[in-house]
Amino acid sequence: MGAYTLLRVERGGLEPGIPGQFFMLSPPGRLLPRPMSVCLAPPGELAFLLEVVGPGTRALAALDSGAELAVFGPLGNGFRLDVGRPLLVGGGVGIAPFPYASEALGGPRAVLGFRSAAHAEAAALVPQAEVVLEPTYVTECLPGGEWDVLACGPEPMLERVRALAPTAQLAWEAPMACGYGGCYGCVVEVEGRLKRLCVDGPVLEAAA
Amino acid sequence: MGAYTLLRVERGGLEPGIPGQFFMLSPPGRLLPRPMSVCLAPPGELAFLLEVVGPGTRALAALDSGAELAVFGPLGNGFRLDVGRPLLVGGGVGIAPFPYASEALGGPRAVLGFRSAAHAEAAALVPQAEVVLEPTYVTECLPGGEWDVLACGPEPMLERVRALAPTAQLAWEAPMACGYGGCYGCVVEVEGRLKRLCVDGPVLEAAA
Amino acid sequence: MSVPILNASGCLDALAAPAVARSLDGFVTKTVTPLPRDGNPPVRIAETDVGMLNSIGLQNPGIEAFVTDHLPQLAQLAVPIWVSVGGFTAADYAETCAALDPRPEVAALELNVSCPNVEEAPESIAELVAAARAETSKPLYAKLSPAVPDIAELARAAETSGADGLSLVNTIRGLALDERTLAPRLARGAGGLSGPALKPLALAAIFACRLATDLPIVGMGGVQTGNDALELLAVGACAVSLGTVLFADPEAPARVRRELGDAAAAHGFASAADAVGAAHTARGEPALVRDQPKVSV
Amino acid sequence: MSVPILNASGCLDALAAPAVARSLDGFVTKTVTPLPRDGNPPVRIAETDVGMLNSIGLQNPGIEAFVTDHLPQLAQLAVPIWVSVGGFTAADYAETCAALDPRPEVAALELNVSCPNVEEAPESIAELVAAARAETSKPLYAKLSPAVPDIAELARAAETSGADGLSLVNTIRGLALDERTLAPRLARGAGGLSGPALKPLALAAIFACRLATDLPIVGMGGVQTGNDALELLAVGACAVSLGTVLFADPEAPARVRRELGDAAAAHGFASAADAVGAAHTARGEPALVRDQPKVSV
Ligand SMILES: Cc1cc2nc3c(=O)[nH]c(=O)nc-3n(C[C@H](O)[C@H](O)[C@H](O)COP(=O)(O)OP(=O)(O)OC[C@H]3O[C@@H](n4cnc5c(N)ncnc54)[C@H](O)[C@@H]3O)c2cc1C
Ligand SMILES: Cc1cc2nc3c(=O)[nH]c(=O)nc-3n(C[C@H](O)[C@H](O)[C@H](O)COP(=O)(O)OP(=O)(O)OC[C@H]3O[C@@H](n4cnc5c(N)ncnc54)[C@H](O)[C@@H]3O)c2cc1C
Ligand SMILES: Cc1cc2nc3c(=O)[nH]c(=O)nc-3n(C[C@H](O)[C@H](O)[C@H](O)COP(=O)(O)O)c2cc1C
Ligand SMILES: Cc1cc2nc3c(=O)[nH]c(=O)nc-3n(C[C@H](O)[C@H](O)[C@H](O)COP(=O)(O)O)c2cc1C
Ligand code: FES
Ligand code: FES
Repeated sequence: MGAYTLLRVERGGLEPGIPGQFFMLSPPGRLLPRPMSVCLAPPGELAFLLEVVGPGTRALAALDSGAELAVFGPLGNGFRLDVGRPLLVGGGVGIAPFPYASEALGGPRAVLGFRSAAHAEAAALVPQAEVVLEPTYVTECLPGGEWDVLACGPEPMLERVRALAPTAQLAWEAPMACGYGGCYGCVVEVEGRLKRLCVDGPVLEAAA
Repeated sequence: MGAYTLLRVERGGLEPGIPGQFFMLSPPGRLLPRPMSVCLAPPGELAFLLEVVGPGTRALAALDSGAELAVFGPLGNGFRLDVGRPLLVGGGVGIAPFPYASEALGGPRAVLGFRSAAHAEAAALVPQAEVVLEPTYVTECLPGGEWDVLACGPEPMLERVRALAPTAQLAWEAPMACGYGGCYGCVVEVEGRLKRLCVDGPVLEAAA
Repeated sequence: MSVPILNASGCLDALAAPAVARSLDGFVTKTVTPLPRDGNPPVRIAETDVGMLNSIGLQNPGIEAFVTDHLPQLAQLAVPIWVSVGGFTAADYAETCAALDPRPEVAALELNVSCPNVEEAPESIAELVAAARAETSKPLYAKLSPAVPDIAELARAAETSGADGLSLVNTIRGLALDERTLAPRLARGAGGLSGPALKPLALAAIFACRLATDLPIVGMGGVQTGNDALELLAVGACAVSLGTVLFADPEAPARVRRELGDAAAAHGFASAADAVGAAHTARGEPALVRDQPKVSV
Repeated sequence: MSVPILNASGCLDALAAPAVARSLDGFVTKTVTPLPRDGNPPVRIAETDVGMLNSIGLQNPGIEAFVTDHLPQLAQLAVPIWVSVGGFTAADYAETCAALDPRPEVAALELNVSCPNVEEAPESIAELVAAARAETSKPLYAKLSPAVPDIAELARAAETSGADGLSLVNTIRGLALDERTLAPRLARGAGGLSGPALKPLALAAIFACRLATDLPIVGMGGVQTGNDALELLAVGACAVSLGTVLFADPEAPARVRRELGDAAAAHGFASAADAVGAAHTARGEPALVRDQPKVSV
């Protein structure tokens, strides 16, 4: 998918979970698994959209067709889908959960920002997506009116969305070792309290 | 070669050295190189006969045709070839230096011991070889008369040869990290003095 | 007699993952200190080519909330509970042990006298163990660091001061840089190194402590497979804890238990427990011709 | 100003491999003790999945033979000679340093106060350094072990006692078992772990000592590539030593020097020397806004 890799895995007996939930994928040769949002869940399959940023994503992107991969999930809390006027706001590989979310929400409006046209090719996975390229930011192009925003992307984008849309649901990232509450590696401060993003998130209410 | 693997490497600009000398071969994925005797040195090539005993030899034996391999050598002191009545005495993968030695010595007599018929297939590399299978040991089958023995094999075999033939040249083994005198890992006691087998051996006079 | 498989402290939250906890022969809590601690700021974890670094910094609810809120819930799991006890002074350890001693839910106490992620240096191990011992009759395990010149000496000090066993080893301080920015990946700079890089250190530590004391040893450090577990037993551990491996494989307890049985059989042992001390026996160490100590869970 | 690349003590014999020695900016000898030492019995080395173990045990000809036989030959190489000095008491270090001080062939002395392969524990680092300092005006580097609770404290002690620099780090005790027999692979049981597993420990040690002292640091531990060397510089080393990597690649000095130049350029540094301390600068540590110390060879 342009600058990203779409990794498709046989689902076996696993539930795909709710959009915004994630799986831990174990890259061959690496000690720790890597969290990846469910991007698509066609029958019998799970697909992940990944950006190569380091050794783990490099090993995942290099997997041969037919290779075995250990996956564990679904994990964490996904998006609330009981919303009236959904708007998907994504930045970069942060659009990963939106193809699946879009399907679950019946193809809502989406504004997706990318740093290049090659990256933006992945927007094809999200129906009805408006694409914004840098130096313009998605947060400068949100449509007027009241929306139930579901957002995922880099931290500065999420902070900006939080300021613009206090009712937004934001999907955050943090380095994770385990993804199921065991390591306390993924803590973030929410309302002055320390939360493990893997079990209390990754989707949090903007107002939180 | 039966129970062993014959690893053939393009020689590039490397000298093959003298029979009994060795090269350090760097198995992919391992930290340290492994010492291997020069087994054959046809034009443009070097060949090693190896027995899989651990991770390093496993990785070497698994090399794909066309793969790159770092080799370093020739190293150490080989056999003296100015001998009148050479007899090659080998045990197991210890026969590795003898195909090359046999060539250099014009195909002398050889007695080679193995632990099974599958292992003994490698004897085909040594012209004129008499094969001895366990439970019989080579040292029980040495021909009568005066010989200039060149021996390579497991330590108990070499000790026995040393007792039977005080003028023998014995090629010893020891775990080696560097092969060129740097680590002092390969020391053995010779005449009460500590010698590095990689630079002072691996071939030593039995009387030493 | 099978070999107990535990989790390593700080590597499993039994309440978040009860099924994993139930697959163990005993659950070890994250280290509890007298007062609640927020721990260190994120980023707190990083993977390296040889292991992982963590700088959690003993985040925990404090002994009061632990005893009131967590312990009753943990007891529901019907798995023996080992509580890891931390602090900075002998009084800290004494206070926490005193609070836990009357609790029937607690099977054993593990004194974490070796956390690499807190600034303040704890007092001497002998004092800490003695202070804890004075407050509890529960089985008391001293968890030691490999980052010492002579771990056997500390093991003897722990034994003399009343410890019932040893947990070997904790993480050792390491650091990793971001490949792009060259800044330390952990916010705190350094963190504790766990995983494969720790295994040779753990083997050396257990080997030395087994020779130096009669205490039963819970071994940990880089165990990924049943073979790794067998090695820890061979140098002298009689129970094995799984830490980092749980992050990639929550089913590791059952897998390692199975692989360990197979590996022991492949080495000709009737059971894994018979492999305890095999590395010493193979060397013919006379000191080890005595009863193997046991960890009971 | 380029970054000096040395060998790590005990990992190269300049007389056996003069071309390798000449490819370095300085040659560091194997540790020399007052009396000759045979070292430990073989097997002395073993590879593990994360590094290698050695238990050479300071085999060396003793200071007298070293000065008489080896030093004149080493001087022929026309590479600066650093002599690694070992011992068990302050008097040992003093004696060896006194014997080397008058020798013009010797560029610097490295005090090995951290060998994991000898039983006898050396005295306190402060005493050893002070005893050596009293006997020599040569540049004096203290080589520290990562197997200590607080290496920064030792670095400060070395500085206060008169060391001119630090060599960081020595190996740490580890053990490996034969997969078939479960006996320790080294005859001595444990040995010193070097190679990749040591890199996170070296980074943490150098990082901490750079903050704690003003001494120039020769960094070592698991360097395989120019990128590894760059990381050691970034945490505060200003010279880099190659140890274990020399065994697999005798051409490592030239290769690492080249890769280091490339890696520094890729990070936007005019030269590798400009990367020294970058991990601190990236964290904005004010203590490091001062002149970088230098290792001169
Ligand atoms: C809940 C969740 C869902 C995610 N979903 C996706 C997805 O669908 N597609 C995708 O490409 N990525 C996703 N990520 C991010 C992905 O997990 C990381 O990029 C990956 O773990 C990096 O591994 P690496 O070994 O390639 O790089 P590393 O070497 O681990 O890291 C490379 C760089 O990225 C930073 N980094 C590493 N992990 C994270 C993280 N989790 N958050 C922020 N920065 C990080 C590091 O500090 C470093 O600077 C998700 C993360 C979380 C927490
Ligand atoms: C000069 C020299 C020439 C050699 N030539 C050959 C050859 O031509 N063909 C060949 O197959 N092998 C040869 N060897 C032996 C070979 O180097 C080892 O078998 C190899 O290094 C083992 O590596 P590994 O990782 O597979 O096994 P490891 O895991 O390193 O070892 C497996 C077992 O073998 C033992 N071992 C390892 N290395 C040695 C050694 N060098 N000597 C004795 N025991 C050892 C270990 O203690 C262990 O028990 C030679 C050794 C030397 C010193
Ligand atoms: C994320 C993490 C948190 C840890 N927290 C603690 C702790 O709170 N108390 C403790 O004694 N050890 C703690 N440890 C150390 C482990 O209990 C164990 O000693 C170490 O990780 C070695 O085992 P391993 O290599 O199997 O992980 C922690 C380790 C990790 C990886
Ligand atoms: C075989 C071997 C022998 C060593 N001998 C010495 C020694 O005599 N003196 C010393 O100070 N360090 C000695 N060391 C430690 C190295 O100098 C170095 O500190 C360590 O190996 C870490 O670097 P590396 O990971 O690059 O090998 C030795 C290391 C090895 C591998
Ligand atoms: S990733 Fe381990 S607790 Fe969240
Ligand atoms: S193998 Fe290194 S000195 Fe011989």
